[in-house]
Amino acid sequence: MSAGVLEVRDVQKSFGAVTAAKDVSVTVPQGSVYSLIGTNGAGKTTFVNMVTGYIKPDAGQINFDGRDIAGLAPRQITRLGIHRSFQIAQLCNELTVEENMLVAGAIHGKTGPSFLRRADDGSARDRALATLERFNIAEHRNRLIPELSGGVKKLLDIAMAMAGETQVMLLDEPTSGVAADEKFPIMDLVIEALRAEGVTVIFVEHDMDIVTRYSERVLAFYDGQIIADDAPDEVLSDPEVQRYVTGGPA
Amino acid sequence: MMTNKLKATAGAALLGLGLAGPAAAQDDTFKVGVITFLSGQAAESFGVPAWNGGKLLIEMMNEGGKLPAPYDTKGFGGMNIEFVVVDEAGGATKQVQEFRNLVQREEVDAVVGYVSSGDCLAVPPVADELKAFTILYDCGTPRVFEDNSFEYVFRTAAHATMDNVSLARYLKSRDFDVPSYAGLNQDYAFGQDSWADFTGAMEQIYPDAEVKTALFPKFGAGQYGTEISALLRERPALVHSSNWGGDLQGFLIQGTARGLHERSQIVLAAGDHVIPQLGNKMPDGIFLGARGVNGLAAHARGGELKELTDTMWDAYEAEYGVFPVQAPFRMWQALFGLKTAVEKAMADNGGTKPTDEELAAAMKGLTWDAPSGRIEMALADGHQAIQPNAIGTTKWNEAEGKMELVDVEYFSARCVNPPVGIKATEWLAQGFPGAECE
Amino acid sequence: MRMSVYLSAIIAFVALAAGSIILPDWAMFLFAMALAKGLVCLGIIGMMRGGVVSFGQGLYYCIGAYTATLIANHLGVSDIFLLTLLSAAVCLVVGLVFGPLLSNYRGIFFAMLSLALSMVLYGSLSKMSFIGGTDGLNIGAPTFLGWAPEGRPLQTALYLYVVAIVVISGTLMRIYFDSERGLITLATRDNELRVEYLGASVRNLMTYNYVFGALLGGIGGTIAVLALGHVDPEFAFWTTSGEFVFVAILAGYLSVPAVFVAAIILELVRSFSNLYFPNTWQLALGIFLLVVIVALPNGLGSLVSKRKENKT
Amino acid sequence: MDLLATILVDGLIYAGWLFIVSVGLTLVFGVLNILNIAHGSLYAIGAYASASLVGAYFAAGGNAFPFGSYIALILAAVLVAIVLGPLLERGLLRYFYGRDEVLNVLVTYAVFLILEDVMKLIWGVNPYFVYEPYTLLGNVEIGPLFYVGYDFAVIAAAIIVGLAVWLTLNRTRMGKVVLAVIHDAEISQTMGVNVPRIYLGAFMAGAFLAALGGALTAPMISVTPGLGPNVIIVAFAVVIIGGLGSVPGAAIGALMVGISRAASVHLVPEAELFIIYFVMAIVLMFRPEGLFAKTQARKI
Repeated sequence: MSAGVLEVRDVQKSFGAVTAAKDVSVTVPQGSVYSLIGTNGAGKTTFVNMVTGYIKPDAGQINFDGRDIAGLAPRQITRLGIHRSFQIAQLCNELTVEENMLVAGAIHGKTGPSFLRRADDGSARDRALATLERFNIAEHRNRLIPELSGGVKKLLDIAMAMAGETQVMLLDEPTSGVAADEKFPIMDLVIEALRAEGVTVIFVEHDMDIVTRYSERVLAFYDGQIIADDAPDEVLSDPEVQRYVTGGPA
Repeated sequence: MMTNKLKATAGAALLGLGLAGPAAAQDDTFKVGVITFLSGQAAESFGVPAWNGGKLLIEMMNEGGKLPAPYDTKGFGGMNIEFVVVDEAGGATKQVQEFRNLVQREEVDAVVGYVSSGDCLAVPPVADELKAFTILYDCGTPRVFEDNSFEYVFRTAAHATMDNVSLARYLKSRDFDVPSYAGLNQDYAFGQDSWADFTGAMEQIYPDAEVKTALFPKFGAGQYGTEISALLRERPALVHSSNWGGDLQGFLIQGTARGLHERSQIVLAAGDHVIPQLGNKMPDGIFLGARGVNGLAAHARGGELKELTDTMWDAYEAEYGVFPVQAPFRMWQALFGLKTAVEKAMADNGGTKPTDEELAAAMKGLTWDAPSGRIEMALADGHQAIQPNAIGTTKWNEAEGKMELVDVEYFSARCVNPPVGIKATEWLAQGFPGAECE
Repeated sequence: MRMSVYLSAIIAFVALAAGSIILPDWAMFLFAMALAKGLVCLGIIGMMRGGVVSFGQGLYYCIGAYTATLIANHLGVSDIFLLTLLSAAVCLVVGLVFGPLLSNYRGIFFAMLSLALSMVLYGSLSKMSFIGGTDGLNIGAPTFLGWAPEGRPLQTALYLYVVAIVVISGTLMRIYFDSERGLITLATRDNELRVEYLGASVRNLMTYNYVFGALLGGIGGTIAVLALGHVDPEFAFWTTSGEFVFVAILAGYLSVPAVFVAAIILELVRSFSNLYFPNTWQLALGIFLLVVIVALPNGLGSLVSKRKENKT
Repeated sequence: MDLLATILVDGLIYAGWLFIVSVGLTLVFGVLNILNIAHGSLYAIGAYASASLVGAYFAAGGNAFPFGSYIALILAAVLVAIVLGPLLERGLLRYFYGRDEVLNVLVTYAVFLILEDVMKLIWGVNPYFVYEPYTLLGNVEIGPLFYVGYDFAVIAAAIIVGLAVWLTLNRTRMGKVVLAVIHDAEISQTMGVNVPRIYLGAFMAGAFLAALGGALTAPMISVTPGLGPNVIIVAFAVVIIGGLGSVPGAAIGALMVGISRAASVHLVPEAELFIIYFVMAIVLMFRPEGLFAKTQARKI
């Protein structure tokens, strides 16, 4: 098995009577861009949560780099290079944008976080600033989180996840809560940055325009199962997908 | 990084705020720092009545001529008595701090205080360090002077050992049969020590009596249902308790409602002070002491101290509408002692206000009369008092509507207190060597 | 930047040390006690930065005090440096035992479990009549590397000792708060999930903060008992711990010196209300508390720290 | 009588009283998210109020119908709730909703300090006694032991209180609204629930239950200063053991505390002082949220 491949095999998960994942299997090669579609409750976020350790699957394997990571803690999975963003951006509201970025930088520093080294010493700030600039949000660096627009929050959320060495990035609805005219610019920025580093991308999305434009392959979820796994055009023209997911021909 | 400096300045400003203490007392006044419970559990039983009695006595002394000789002179050797009162509630830590404040900030001439044994252990080393004349007026633990010796600290009341020795002696002298007994004491040092003293005395006087159970409900528990069940089940001939205040009242109310006093003889080491409150709810036939010849036992005693006792008794009853129980008696004996010591020191130094050293020298080994009898600073090299004790039996006087103490037996100080040079626990264990009983 | 921390440490030391000359005896004692208690509160501040508040810091205050007392009374050690070290070591061990356990708890549950632990200690000590039970124990005056002062020199030496410890621990904690781990702790208070998903162990952070709190609590307790000369189980009672929390809230978690200022203010307020309102000092203290909470929701530190506002 | 049965009866009597106090504490926490230290003061005020009211009842010739004193007891608790409930909730606590839990504990600690002295200013330090209601119901003989009938009346009162609270919450419209507020006050507000009124109501109910606990205890103790602090810490243990905000949890917690305390008094009297904290620490170690609290997964 080659490096950087994420392989999900026969994963099951149910919450009481609700089945959130049933026989979910998929192999995501390194450097590819996948999107996940499906109605609310179809199992997309459960998929992301299982891969990133928030939820432990009832059964099945999740292999990354040839190692089963199912059931590991989020921080252990993160340490392996699998990062994620959140539907609702997870930021520290009492800290500034720059400080949020410094937190991410401190955790991913080469020697691990220190008790003595200042969090805001020169080189750390330079690195944080560079990342913020890459995502075009450096101008907001001294503002507190609640003052930011939805789009900036989303970008910061992703930028923080990118602070470490990233091999796989799972984006949970990167454009939800973002103004309509910002969606494409944000996706342009994010996908470009991730591809530039050869990162595998898996994103959850409801907007089919975004799905067709950015993903190489689409996984359609319905009732906890993957009902289609193909290129965007193929999936979106699949009658089953049209019936259960998109609600009509695209 | 200006912040540190800013705060240092703020701190300095605060300093200035707190520094201006009141001026020292004048030469014609004698300032006493008084520490007693004004809040919490011990306020009602000890702190407040003691200070009520103390305030009354200081007023009487300041007026002069209100008391029989030798206490008929004004104030302390002519000096007017002033006082500052501090609440004893809050624990020993707080008391050590307050003690320093009283001595160093308020510049009192003497400190009179402490009901709690913990405070009585914590304060003396500081008193000696500051060379501040201090009277412990109430607390019970023998450890104060048995574990240490102090130059400037005096306790004008006998320690608690005599309370329980007297109870055991009372049982014996009344030929009370004790095949078995049990205890219910508050779960803190005074309760634990009292039980240890009582069992120690009983082992000597009733060597065959069996201990059924020793219960230690939480201090301030209020509800004794479970404990009373345990006592009823065990059926001891005798139930000992050193409880006081609300804990004692609650225990008696709940115990009598369930017939505990009919099944077992109840003996109380310090029970007199609940009589005014409980009235006829206090069952007849309970054996109790007052930690000294205090309250009803003092009133019933008569003898040569009758005039002094009656003067204080009547004044207290007139002022507060209730008769004085043990706490004011102990405050009185402290203040009478202090007056005697001050005047003795002034007689020695030519009539000026005595220093702490002169006071300590005068107090050492002093003997004086108080409503509770003759107080002798006999132990701990003249720093620890011994005093007579009394035990009686409760009896409700229906005609007059008040509780009386009958079959009172008085024990001389040397009968129920250990002699010089032996620790209380050893004295008990060795069978009261050197006890002088009539 | 780091230089300014050292500089303010030196200024703080000089300012506080000046107290040994200008303060009257009673005030110097009051300050020494307040600073010792401030050390305990500094430990709570460390935890507060991570979003939890211990209502049982009396546990370490008490363990520190009893350790010093028992060692002094039974092994004859009176050297203040040695006593502090030994008590701190004991508290370190206990903190390492309970830290990993408590690091799983948040909010009111952390508060209550820490309270329960200190109350178990309180209950146990109250029962141990061979070490004084509820009456507690006395401890003699400390010596300083063989020097055994008395009277004012003793008080001065003790005061300077606590000032030195306060400045050293305050500086170390400031460095820690400003460090990478310090910032991550602050982020944890805000959003634990984010921190876990960045790859840091929140439990590990919490454990460290708890252990630091244990150490500071033990050192505070040791100094307090040496100044007071007496320890009893009340050191572990919940009202003692509650007072520490009060100081921590009064100070806020933004500034280190604010902790010690808050501790001194509380001691002064209590001491004077005790004297001037002996019958209603609790009322006075309660009103003072409410006023502080209403007027300074982020603590005294917010008066001087600009962290809440934009830094441009 | 069998030792086990004695422990059970003693534990039940203690649990009954404790449950009444604790359920009020847990209710206030559930709705207002405030762990109220002043709950103990409300208990003490309830005891004082009932002592005064029952005293007044007998002074006004209540001897003709002594059972009326039970009405006076309950009335005292109602009075405390009506007077202090709005005063504390509207006048103070509402300014702290949504603030840090621990800060709120401190606010109520301040209230506790203030009320301790206020009680002293109103009732002084002398004890109050009202034992008439305690002895009215006679004695009950169980095996070789006497129990006071009143003890069992308190158990009955606890059962009634428990059922009433549970039924109100789960079987009435108002209860459903309260549960909705407990679940999410903000959403309830947008759905037209008068949240402030629910908060006030819940706090008054909590204050009533605290005061009722005190009022029912008053006849068997002497009402003196310092009652509150002893009660609050035990009630805390109960609700922490049972799970904050849970009514059945308060019941189980009270039973566990009552019975383990009784067992300790009869079997190992040395352990009585800390058995409660010990049980609490053990429960928290294995069930961090208490026995009955629901653990909620956070949506991300």
